[in-house]
Formats: sequence, C-alpha cells, structure tokens
Amino acid sequence: MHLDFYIVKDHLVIKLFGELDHHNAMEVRTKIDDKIDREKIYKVIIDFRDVSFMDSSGLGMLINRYKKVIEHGGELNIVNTNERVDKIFSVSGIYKIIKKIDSIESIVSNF
Amino acid sequence: MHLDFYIVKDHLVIKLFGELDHHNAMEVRTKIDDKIDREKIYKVIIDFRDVSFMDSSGLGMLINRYKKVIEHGGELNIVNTNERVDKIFSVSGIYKIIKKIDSIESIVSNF
Amino acid sequence: MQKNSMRLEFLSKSINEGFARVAVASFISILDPTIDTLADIKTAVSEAVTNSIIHGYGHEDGKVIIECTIENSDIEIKVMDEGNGIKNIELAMEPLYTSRPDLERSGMGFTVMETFMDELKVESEYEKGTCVVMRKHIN
Amino acid sequence: MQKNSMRLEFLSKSINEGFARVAVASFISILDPTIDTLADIKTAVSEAVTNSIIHGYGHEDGKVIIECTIENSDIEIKVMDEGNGIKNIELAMEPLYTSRPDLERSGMGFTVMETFMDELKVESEYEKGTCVVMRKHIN
Ligand SMILES: Nc1ncnc2c1ncn2[C@@H]1O[C@H](COP(=O)(O)OP(=O)(O)O)[C@@H](O)[C@H]1O
Ligand SMILES: Nc1ncnc2c1ncn2[C@@H]1O[C@H](COP(=O)(O)OP(=O)(O)O)[C@@H](O)[C@H]1O
Repeated sequence: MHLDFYIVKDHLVIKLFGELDHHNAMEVRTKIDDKIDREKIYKVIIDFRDVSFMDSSGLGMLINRYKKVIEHGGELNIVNTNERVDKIFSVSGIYKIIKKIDSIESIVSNF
Repeated sequence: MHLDFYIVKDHLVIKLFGELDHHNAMEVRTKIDDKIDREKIYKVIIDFRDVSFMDSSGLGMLINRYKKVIEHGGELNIVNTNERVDKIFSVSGIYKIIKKIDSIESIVSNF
Repeated sequence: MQKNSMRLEFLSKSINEGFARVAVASFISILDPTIDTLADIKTAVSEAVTNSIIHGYGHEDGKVIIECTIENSDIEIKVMDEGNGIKNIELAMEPLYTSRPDLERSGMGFTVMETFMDELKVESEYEKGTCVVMRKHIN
Repeated sequence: MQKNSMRLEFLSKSINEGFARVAVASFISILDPTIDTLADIKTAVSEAVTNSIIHGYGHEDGKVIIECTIENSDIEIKVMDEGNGIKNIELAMEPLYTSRPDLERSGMGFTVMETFMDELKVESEYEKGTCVVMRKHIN
C-alpha cells in the first residue's frame, strides 16, 4: 500500500492509497511507526480520501496507532473518510475515541 | 450486451458496448439479425470502439453476419477496433474477408 | 436468476485476501447488486477470509475454501478452513473480543459480518476447523 | 513470489465466463503483469472455459474447474471438464476446425490459446473429459 507523508504546522499528515485490509495493514503499521519514530511528531492526521476499501483490520491498525501517539502525549485525527469507511468506523464505535475532523486546514487554523 | 443502431447514408451502423464473449455473442447475434431483417439494410458497419474484451466467439459472430449480408448482396465493414480486438482479428486472418475502415465518415463520403 | 454456484480454494496467504474479495464480488455481480451492497459483501468476505488465514492457520499453510451460491435474489457465502477452530464461539462473536491483540486485531470481524450481511452462522470445532455461513438478499 | 495456487469450480453456464476471466486475472495480478499480458491470459482462459461449457457439456449441466499456480514469474493455468472429451485432438487443434459451426463457432479457440500463451497442452479422453494446460512467463 502506498502512503504519502507530509507535515502541516506541527502535525504529521499521512495519506493512505488503496485497499486497507489485513495484508496491507501490516505494511502500513510498520511504515507509520517508522515515520513517527523518526520525525518524533505525535500529532497525527490520517487522510482516508484514497482508501478504496477497508475492513476491521484497518480499525485495529488505527486503534494501535492512536495508543502509540497518546502514550507520547500526542493525538490522532482522521479526515476525508468516505461512506464505506464511515460505515465501519460507526459500527465499531471508534469515533468515541478518535476524532474525525472536517479538513486538514481546520485543525491547522486552530493555532 | 448493449448495442446502438443508427443509419448513416445507406449503411446500418452497429455499435457494440462491453465484453464480446460467447455468452454475449449469442445475444448480439439475435439483436443484429433482427435489426437487419427489419430494416432490410445489408450494408453494415460494426463499431468496436467500446468493446472492452473479445475472444474467438466474437470472430464466429462476425463471420456469420458477414455471410448473411453477402447473401443479400451487401457488405460488412468494421471500424474502431482497439489493439486487443485487432490482435484476435489478425491471428484469425479475418481481415482477408472483412474490411477494416478508417472511420464511419470515410465510407459514407465515398458516395 | 436460476441457481448458480462456485467453489474457490486458495492458500492461506494474506496476499490472497484481495483476490478472494474480487472473485466473490465478480460472481455475485451477476445479480446486479448496488455498489453499496457489493461493498458490504466484499467487506464481510474479507473479514471471514482474514480470520481463516490469521486465526485458523496462523503460521501454518492451509487451504481457505469459499462456496458461493446464488438462488433467485439470495446469496449464500460459506468461508471455511481446516484450521485451529474456535473453542468458545459465543465469546469469539462478542464485539471487541480478540484472541490476538498482539496482531493488532480489533475484535470487530464478526460484528462487521453480522452488520453487513442479513444472516451469520458460525460453526466450528476445536482443532478441526471453522465454517462461517453468511446470507444476503439482493433487492 | 513464492508459490501460490488456487482452484475454482463453477457450473457450466455461459454467464460464468466473465466471472472465470476476472477471477483468474485477479489471482495472477499478484505478479503485476502488464495490461497486455493480463488481457492475453484473460482471452486464453475465456477460450478454454467456453469450450468446456459448449463442447464439454453442451446442454448438460456440469462443473468447470480451473487450477492456477504461480511460481516465481511463471503461471500455469489448467481448465478442466468432465464432459464429452475430444476424439481427435490433432484435428480439434487445427485452425478453423470446429465441430459446431451451427453455434457460429469459428474454430479459432485453440489457435488463440496457443498464440496468447507460451505453452498449450491438451489432454482429453473421449466421454471422460478434457484438460487444457496453459503456461505463461511474466517478465
Ligand atoms: N476461522 C477462525 N479460526 C479460528 N478462530 C477464529 C476464526 N475466526 C474467528 N476466530 C476467533 O474469534 C475471535 C474474534 O474474531 P473477530 O470478531 O473476527 O475479531 P478479530 O479477527 O479482530 O480477532 C478471533 O480473535 C479468534 O480467536
Ligand atoms: N473442452 C472440450 N470438450 C470437448 N470438445 C472440445 C473441447 N474443447 C475443444 N473441443 C473440440 O475442439 C474443437 C476446436 O476447438 P476451438 O479451436 O476452441 O474452436 P471452437 O470452439 O470455435 O469450435 C471444437 O469444435 C470441439 O469439437
């Protein structure tokens, strides 16, 4: 699975491309953790615009990234989820702990 | 399989949409023959622009339409074949009997 | 649509998860489901297949089997493995329960299958294998 | 790519021809073939599957079986039926030979398989069934 990383203000934005299933989640996990550890940025936004498929493996990946950044006093937000991704997130109740933001700009302009 | 029919000068133009395999060729055969019999136009152009897949069932369908119109003193031309369709036509040697024209306009302006 | 059916067997490699989804989606697309229904079914199949690969076989190589039957507007999908099986099915089906948090599993697989399909039935025998039967009606 | 394999069984209905192509294409796309190679393989599979449906079983219902194995960059695809079988394989493989001109067959199926794949082997026993083995190397 392809990932794009970029930094907006003090946030690390991670854009995912493709199908987020168990096979890909394992790879995504490693890539994200490597990046976070290297950059030492614990405020993270994950952009789902180009995620064309997601199952519960994506949830597991996300919850564990959330735990990781929280341990460092950071935060995890998600953005641009489509209807399909929203459906899984809603079923799981993940929105109780992870915030969906309206846009990347919105969080940045809060500063 | 979806087909569009329209008449340009004294030619019946038939545009095919989708995958021309054995399953669809059976349906296409009936639809074309019905139309030819009803319109009594035996100069036919088949437009392959929107054929996304074709196997040798398409050849069989085409050869038999050729035979049908020839019996009535007509002609069969094909147009807008893509690389894939061309590959099958070339292997089969069908271009020895059925002519590929450059464009629908080209044949019409010959009058 | 008269009755139609297919059976698919493949090795329990995670790379085959995408293939399994596409194969089932292509088979049931004969019924002309909406994009949303198709996506629901793909997701449920993905959950069941992933479970067979991770929980059924783990590091061992095994075979995952999918049987799919269409009759009128009803779809039945069975996902089977001859792997570890489930000791306590009731516990396994509880939302958020997972035996493999170390693999970052969320424990939401069965809940997703239940939510996205009309019917879910899980049969399993410990150390013999698991069979997940899912049904969905297409409008 | 380590070894990977799948086996697909489906009813000999013409509506399944498209499904069979998509399933094989999805499985081998793991090897990341070019669009053209993928199309060659889809076409060859379509020919073999169509033959099993029309010539193998005709109006009877039967099962078509596809086995697909990937090893390194080599693909092997077997298409099998337990139908009528072929009396004279040499004759059957001749370009333009068809036993069913009444069905508007062109007699070019085996020629297409041979042209589009690297290797084609046909095994058949009269009244027992047919097995077509095709191989292709992916660059
Ligand atoms: N095919 C299977 N073979 C063995 N155990 C399984 C199988 N499917 C599910 N399980 C068990 O049921 C539990 C719950 O499954 P599920 O709800 O899909 O969540 P997850 O996959 O995230 O663990 C799994 O953690 C596992 O212990
Ligand atoms: N699976 C099969 N079972 C029985 N006969 C077959 C099978 N495949 C091919 N044949 C025989 O071989 C002939 C040539 O096949 P092919 O080259 O594909 O042309 P076509 O399908 O157009 O007839 C067929 O007409 C048929 O008699």
